[in-house]
Amino acid sequence: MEAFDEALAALERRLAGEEPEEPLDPALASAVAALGGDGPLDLERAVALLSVGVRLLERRARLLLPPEPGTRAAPPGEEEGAPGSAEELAGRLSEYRSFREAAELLRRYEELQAGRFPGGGGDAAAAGTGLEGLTLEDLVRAFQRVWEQSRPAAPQEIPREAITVEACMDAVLARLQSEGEVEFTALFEGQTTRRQVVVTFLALLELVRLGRVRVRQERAFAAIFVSLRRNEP
Amino acid sequence: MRSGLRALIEALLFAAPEPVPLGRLVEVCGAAEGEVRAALAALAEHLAGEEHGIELAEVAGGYRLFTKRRFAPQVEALLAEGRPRLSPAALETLAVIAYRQPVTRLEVEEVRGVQCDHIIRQLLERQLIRVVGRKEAPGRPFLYGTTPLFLEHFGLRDLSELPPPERLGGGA
Amino acid sequence: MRSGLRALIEALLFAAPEPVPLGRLVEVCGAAEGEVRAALAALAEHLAGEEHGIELAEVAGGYRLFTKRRFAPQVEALLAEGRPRLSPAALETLAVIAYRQPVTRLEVEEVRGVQCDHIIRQLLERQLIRVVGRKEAPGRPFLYGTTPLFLEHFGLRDLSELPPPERLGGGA
Repeated sequence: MEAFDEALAALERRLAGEEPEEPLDPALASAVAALGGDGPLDLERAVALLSVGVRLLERRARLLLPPEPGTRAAPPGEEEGAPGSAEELAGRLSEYRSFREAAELLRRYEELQAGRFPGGGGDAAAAGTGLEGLTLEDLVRAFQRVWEQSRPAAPQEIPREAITVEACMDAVLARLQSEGEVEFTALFEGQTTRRQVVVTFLALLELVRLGRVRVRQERAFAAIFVSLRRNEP
Repeated sequence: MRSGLRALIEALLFAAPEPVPLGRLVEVCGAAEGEVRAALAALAEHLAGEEHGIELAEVAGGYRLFTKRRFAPQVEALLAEGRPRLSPAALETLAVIAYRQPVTRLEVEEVRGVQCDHIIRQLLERQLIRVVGRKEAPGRPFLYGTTPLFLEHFGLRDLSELPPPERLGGGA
Repeated sequence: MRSGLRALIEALLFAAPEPVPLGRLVEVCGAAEGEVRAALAALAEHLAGEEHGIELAEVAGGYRLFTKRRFAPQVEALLAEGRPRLSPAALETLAVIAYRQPVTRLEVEEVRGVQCDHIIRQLLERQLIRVVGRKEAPGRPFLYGTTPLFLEHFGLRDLSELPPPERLGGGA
């Protein structure tokens, strides 16, 4: 849990403005990963993380809104302005959108090109194998390397448990719809595996990010309540 | 339609990494065997013309396109030009195929954790691996194994001479 | 001789595992550049006919034969595999690298707002990007750029075929 506490402290420093704003996802992801470590899930720590995570996400969301009339977005390429300022973030966001468009375009090119297949390798025996200088020992070592790498990777594969973040998001929304405001910990009742808990937690984070739910907490470490966010008319 | 079928067969034989049996062509083209035979004959005749550099041949296992023999010197000159050594990624892929054969592309990718289509194509081109069959699974994917050239390079008489996998920390 | 040259070029492109640059064709064929160009044009025109299933394309700074797009379904059925497509995240990362090259991992992450080390490793393995140098900055981080295979994957002749960078704010 030491790793988790460190990750949480880092997030809190960031929230307090003691550390420059950086891409949020890796920091949150490492905290969530540390939370999902060995041993039983610590619900109190989960609450603390949700609390910090929600506030960071809300602030990030505000910064990503288009600038209000009268304010000026930083011209592209201009790196001035405090790091993490709204102007810089707006510039970054528009830059990011351009690359999203470029990626879409590449997708179209890829589609076109994927319909054409190169030759399956004619009679290319003439050309040397590329194995020159490589020994049997190199081959064995290569297998050892890839085999060892493949093992730690295995547990990262999604277990065959029929539970996904999407499904869990739907379940949480349905429950909030029928019950109104629900206490955060109540959303985890009856969940028996760590995976269920982590997935529920991720579903909540995602719902907050999408602006679908509202999270209310009177003060730090007090009970957290979750409710549906009504669309403002 | 006849010339459409001939074109289709040309495309299929061009893309295939191994000879394609007649039955498989009939299946994929969705045409009658007689039609496929006729289209194959037409394709063979057309490619035999002076203006083409490739030809259709029936070899063990089916039909395949080859470059014409008279161009062998130039083809060899083109291909022989400093083919780079296998990259670490390619060597890893080769090692997985060697120890796990017969194995599908997907199975190799599961072990390596990354896509391997390009590397597998490279290994096929270098004749270090070959298609040894098809897996009886949806899509009937190719099964890959190593070639005699692979054994020859490492001085192995046969695959049993590969160092046993149990010596490879944790067993395969 | 003219039809002989066309046939030779067809044989060479058929056997080559990657696009062949014009200069290399000129070298191997031992013909004048003008002759090779004319033969390439004749070959392209001939293959474009209905009765052929393959076509000549100029990609990644060279010439290569491909199956025609309209036969993609049957070719995929025969090979039991489509050509794998990149994930949205990989495409985005690739777009940033293509427009900003040479670029460091950190610079890519600044644009995307998420860690990219895993994706960059994947793109390196697929040989869509490569290390083109090191930045003269603390830690001397690697600089990445795209490869010829990148161009081929997207059917581009060269990087100038990407849409103009002025639309991508921040000046590439």
